[in-house]
Amino acid sequence: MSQEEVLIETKNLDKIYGTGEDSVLALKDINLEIRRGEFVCVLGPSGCGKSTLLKTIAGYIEATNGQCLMQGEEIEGPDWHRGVVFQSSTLYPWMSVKDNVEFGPRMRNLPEDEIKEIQEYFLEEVNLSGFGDKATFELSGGMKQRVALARVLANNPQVILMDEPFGALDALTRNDMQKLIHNIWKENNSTIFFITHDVDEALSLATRVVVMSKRPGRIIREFNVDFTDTLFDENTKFDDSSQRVEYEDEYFKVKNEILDIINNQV
Amino acid sequence: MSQEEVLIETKNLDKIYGTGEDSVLALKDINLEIRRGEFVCVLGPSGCGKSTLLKTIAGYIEATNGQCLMQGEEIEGPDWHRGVVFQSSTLYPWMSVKDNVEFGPRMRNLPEDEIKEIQEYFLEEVNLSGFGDKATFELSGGMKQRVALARVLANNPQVILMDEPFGALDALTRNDMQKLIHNIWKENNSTIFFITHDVDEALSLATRVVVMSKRPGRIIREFNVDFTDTLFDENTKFDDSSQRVEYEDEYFKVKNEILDIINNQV
Amino acid sequence: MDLENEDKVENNNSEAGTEKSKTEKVLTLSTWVVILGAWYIVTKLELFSPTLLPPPTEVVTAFFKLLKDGYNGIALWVHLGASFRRLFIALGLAIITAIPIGLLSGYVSKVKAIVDSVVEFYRPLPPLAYYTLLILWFGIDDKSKIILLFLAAFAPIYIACISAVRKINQDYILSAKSLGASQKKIFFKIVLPACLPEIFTGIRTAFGVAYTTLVSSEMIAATSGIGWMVLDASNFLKSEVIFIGIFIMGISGVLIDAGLRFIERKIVFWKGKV
Amino acid sequence: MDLENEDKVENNNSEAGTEKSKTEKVLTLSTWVVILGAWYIVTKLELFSPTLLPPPTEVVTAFFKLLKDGYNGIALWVHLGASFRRLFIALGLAIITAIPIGLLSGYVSKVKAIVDSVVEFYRPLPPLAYYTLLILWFGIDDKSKIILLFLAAFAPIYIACISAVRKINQDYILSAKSLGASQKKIFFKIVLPACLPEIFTGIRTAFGVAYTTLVSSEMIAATSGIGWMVLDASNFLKSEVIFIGIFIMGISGVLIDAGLRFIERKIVFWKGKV
Amino acid sequence: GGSNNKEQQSDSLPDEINFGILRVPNDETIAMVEEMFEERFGEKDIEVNFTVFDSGSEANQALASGSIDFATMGNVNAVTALSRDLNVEMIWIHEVLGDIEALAVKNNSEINKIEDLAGKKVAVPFASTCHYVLLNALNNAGVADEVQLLDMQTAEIVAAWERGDIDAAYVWQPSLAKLLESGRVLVSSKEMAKRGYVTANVEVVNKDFAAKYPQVVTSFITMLSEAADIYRESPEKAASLVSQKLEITPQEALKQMQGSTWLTRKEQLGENFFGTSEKPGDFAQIMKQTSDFLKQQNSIQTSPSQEEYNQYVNPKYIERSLEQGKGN
Ligand SMILES: Nc1ncnc2c1ncn2[C@@H]1O[C@H](COP(=O)(O)OP(=O)(O)OP(=O)(O)O)[C@@H](O)[C@H]1O
Ligand SMILES: Nc1ncnc2c1ncn2[C@@H]1O[C@H](COP(=O)(O)OP(=O)(O)OP(=O)(O)O)[C@@H](O)[C@H]1O
Ligand SMILES: [Mg+2]
Ligand SMILES: [Mg+2]
Repeated sequence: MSQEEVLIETKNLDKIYGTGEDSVLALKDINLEIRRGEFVCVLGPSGCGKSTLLKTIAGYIEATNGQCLMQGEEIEGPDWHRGVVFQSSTLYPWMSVKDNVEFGPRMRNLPEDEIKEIQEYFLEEVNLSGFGDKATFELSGGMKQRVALARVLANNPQVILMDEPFGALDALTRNDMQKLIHNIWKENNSTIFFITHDVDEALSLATRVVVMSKRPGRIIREFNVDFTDTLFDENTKFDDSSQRVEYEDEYFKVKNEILDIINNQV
Repeated sequence: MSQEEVLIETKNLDKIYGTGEDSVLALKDINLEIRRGEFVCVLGPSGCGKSTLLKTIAGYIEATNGQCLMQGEEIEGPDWHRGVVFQSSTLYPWMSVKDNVEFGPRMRNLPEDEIKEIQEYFLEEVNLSGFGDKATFELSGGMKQRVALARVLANNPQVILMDEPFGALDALTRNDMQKLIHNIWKENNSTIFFITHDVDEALSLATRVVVMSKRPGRIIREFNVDFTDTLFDENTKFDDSSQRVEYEDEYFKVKNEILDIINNQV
Repeated sequence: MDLENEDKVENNNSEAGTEKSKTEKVLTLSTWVVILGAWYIVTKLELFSPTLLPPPTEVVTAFFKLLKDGYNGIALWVHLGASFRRLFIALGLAIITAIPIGLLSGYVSKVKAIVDSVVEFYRPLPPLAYYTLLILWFGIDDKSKIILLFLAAFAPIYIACISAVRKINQDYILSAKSLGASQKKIFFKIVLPACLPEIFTGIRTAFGVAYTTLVSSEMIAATSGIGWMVLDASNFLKSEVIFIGIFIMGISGVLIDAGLRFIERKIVFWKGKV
Repeated sequence: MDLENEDKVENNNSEAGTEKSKTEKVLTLSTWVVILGAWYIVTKLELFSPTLLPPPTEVVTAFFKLLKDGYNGIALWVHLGASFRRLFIALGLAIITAIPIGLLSGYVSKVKAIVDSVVEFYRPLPPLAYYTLLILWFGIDDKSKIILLFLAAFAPIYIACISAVRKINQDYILSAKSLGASQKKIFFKIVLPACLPEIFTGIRTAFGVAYTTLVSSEMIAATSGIGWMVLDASNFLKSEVIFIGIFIMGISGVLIDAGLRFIERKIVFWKGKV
Repeated sequence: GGSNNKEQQSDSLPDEINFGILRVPNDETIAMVEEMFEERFGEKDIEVNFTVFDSGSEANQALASGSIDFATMGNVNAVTALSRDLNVEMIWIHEVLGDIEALAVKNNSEINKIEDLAGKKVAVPFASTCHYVLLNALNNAGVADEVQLLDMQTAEIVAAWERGDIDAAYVWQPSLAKLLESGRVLVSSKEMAKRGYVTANVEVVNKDFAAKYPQVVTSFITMLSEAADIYRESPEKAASLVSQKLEITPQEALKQMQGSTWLTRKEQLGENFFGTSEKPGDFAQIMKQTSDFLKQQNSIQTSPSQEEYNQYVNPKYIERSLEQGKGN
């Protein structure tokens, strides 16, 4: 995997909010690479700068020091090659579900029939075909996030940045959504940068877990993990129970290690 | 434990919201006993009637059919013997933290020095002594819920009803709060009725887990569990790893069973 | 315990939504019946002179006479039409000027710095304070009347626009950018619709403010308009015509607001649902 | 790309809070300097007759003369005092009547059913439409003026109270019940404080509405009051006095609102922080 | 003249008297400047209050509400008062309006006779004596339907005139003088009075008040008469007296005062005006004519009968005043 092309690279990134006495050092010396096909999950205590890092990569804010590159070029603003999914849905309520999904392609002036095709394909992908003409406020929280995902996917971005996309959902819906995002990532071979609070969520989705420290946010540890396929692929069967115990042992080991790191911080 | 006094008892409880075509059958034939000292966790899909059940026990709404008793007497309205903690803090922002905690005892016209004593004791209990003069809006989400808990504890209620009290907290804070509520329950020998979405939360806190069905909410299964002391008591050590594996096996067995029940519903 | 039970009933009521219950409708109706009844009886007993309080019968008679003959030789609907023409021209002007200026002020704080203090200065002023100046500058035609109403209507829409832009969910704009939208498209496809609900509230407020200024605006150099009619009636102590004017204005105010609300529901269908 | 960068700067600005930046302050100041300058130049060039647009110098001279001699033999501060006495008595009356009635209307929908439609009927009416009736009923003293201002101030506070009660977090009340509070204590300890923020907004709106009615209220049979001064000046086309009146009213309106906002911050310190 | 101090106080006295006044240079203003009311009522512990009204319409509202006891107004407003059953009676004519009110047109306009006003904009304060005279003038010329009348107050008329928004205006002094700076008189109330359209500023009093305190009313008329004597003796002195109060120049004041006819008590009791208690004078008929005209214009709902006007125009207090004192 590490042989894949580097899509996003940050070099010695610092971010200071404000100036003078009130300034906040949100990010300190962040060096991170995101390669094509990776599913990077970022964990860290509240206020440690996770969202700040995502916003820098998205191009919404500028780093104070250091560089943030996409495919070797400096990131200078938002761009449709980097799709973003926020915690609370940012679907436009004055547009139907369909129009929301079509928004990106339409902004890029694709031909009308291609737009329609894309929209149908991705609504299908998030299991919402047939909901295209609904108003967004008729949807449940989980459905909204699925439309938001479809809207981003419709642009076929190189990388998808997600800031606690399931944070506002209840535990059961969240489970479904994790399954969905795993499948989409698999099928489309997407690259995903995913912020979460939830250690279990990170472990069950990621190919790499990045743990950040309290303010000022630094990267203190990275774990390469591979529980995701086992967890979500319905075909995976453990040959015997010892294999399963081994797997579970491994899972708990990493989980406890992460929790220890974080707790020792606090 | 089942020899302990029955504090709360519901008999063939039905609750129908509204009338005519728009009516919603929220609860169907609920029979539940809560005994002194129990920690009952209620799990169930969104909209299944968990909050409705809690509100009926609290005395906020009346059951359509059936009875809801406390110590053998019909519940006829809210009462300070049944303390309630809501999902989002209902601290009164125009009162200081101290005044919030003192609210219950003051409403019961206790003498002023006793009120002060109680307030200090319970702020200590939730690790917030020294925060008494703060305004509630200066506190973080977790601290607010701790004050809400102290406020309820200050009334020394027979039973504490909690409706997803940690639902709005982030995963790490939630962990701390679970530890705290466990300790308080242990120390004060409280009786707690606790609604949650989160199977792990239920398993790690409860002495009994009640699983409810989709609408109309019925109780479909109850589990007596005892992971809570093992999980939170820092003195618990497994003698050997096989014992730990056994414990974890048991945990996963119950968890999967619950998830199966719920998922098969949906 | 009784109190508690009563409370539960109330709760159930509010659960049923905000629609008026039957009892409440009856109460509202009774209130007006009682008011009208008291009016009738008091005048029947001749407690007050008809100039102070004309009997309802006299008001009704006068109303039909007005319908037939008009006032000052001008039909009643022409008076109404004249007033509403001024009102709606002013409102229209306010809408087409205040929305761009307001949105721009919300968007570019430098524009706000220029416009805002001027609006904030004149807004709380009683319109009658500067009406004479308007007359001096713009003459006695409808122009100065419309400008007076326009000034009244401008501020609420302008302020609503600024506040709307300020309140826009920034993530709406960020996600539009990440979806590849240009600045111009963001303005027309995101900012404008996102502000529409609040702009509409502003327009309704603007109508209300302009409406309360209606009579003032017809104080000078008018010979038509429902406001002028009331003022002229005051000159001749025709209380019954004053009452008619008040009823007409009260009812048409309520009707127009209902109309605006209807349009609002159609255009800003998502309002309150997000 | 440049646009994007500009945008980032803007974002940073808004991150820094809502305080005006230095540039903006300068712009606001310049706006007024330009307005005053244009005024000065235009009058210097004698483009308009001084009746239409008195030169600023003349306005200033007239102002000092007013300060010294008063208007119509009454000192300027007495005029101001007379107006504000009426205004604050009316506002005070509105506060002590509208808050209980409004809260009750919010609490008990039957009371609302009785009061609401009456308030909703008179509220949009232009005050001048019914002022004559008030004069006929209550005479030409301060009483009818105060009632006019009172009516203007009543509705916003009343409406704010209803809306505040409706918006109360029901869980506030439920938890108070579960903590053992009686109905009466719930009202005074929970409902009243929970409604205070919105009530205060209502009071500020009420002041604004009453203020714009000030001049109307001094139209008839007044011989003092800043509004009367402007009207009298209008009668004699003393434009410079009109200008002075406008400036005084504009500035005192802004000052009083600032004062109300200050009190609000003290009393409802938790507003916007929940 | 002089008030009769020997007069015995058979009737009780009010605590206060409320006057509604107009800001015009008339006998009442002279009396006020001379502080006659304050002194003579004041020495009997009666408080006197003055309320300035911009028009007789406002004075009528104040009378209807019971806020004032006396009011000065144009006779047109006095007609309205009776037609609306206000409990008042007319007791004095301050002045018969003459050149003080006139229809002005621009110097350079083509309008040379009333008929030329067809299609023009003419401003006038509605419900005033000017309004009444103007309507009659237009009616007589047969152009009433072709003229666009605008309801404006005097200040606004001046402004509109200067801006060129109106072609003509029927107003009173001092606004009239401002118009005449660039205009000329087409017809004045003096000429119209000769044609039978007499207008006047009159005093009305609350009937209950008058019945209860007849002596107060009589004294009031005596004072007005004395004030008028000051004018008759020395118009310049009277002008300078009122000019301070009204904040105008003595010249302006004089001009205004001379633009109307001031009547002595005896003249008022002549057959052209009040007449006597036994034989009503012509003014009651003038009032009735005015009333019929206003009714025809739909300005008032009912026109009281001649009999009612004979009652309304009450010479009793003037007669008493004459009985009590010397002079005219
Ligand atoms: N616009 C801003 N201006 C000033 N400080 C900011 C701003 N945005 C964030 N911060 C501060 O920077 C730090 C990092 O914030 P950030 O939102 O990136 O944290 P986070 O890890 O996403 O937190 P959470 O888990 O709560 O979402 C915090 O201390 C925050 O207060
Ligand atoms: N006041 C009400 N009026 C009508 N229906 C209601 C009312 N409150 C709840 N319901 C309905 O009753 C059902 C049960 O609601 P309840 O809030 O008890 O569910 P819940 O299990 O607490 O859900 P959640 O997990 O989302 O909190 C839902 O279908 C809901 O729509
Ligand atoms: Mg974040
Ligand atoms: Mg619930």
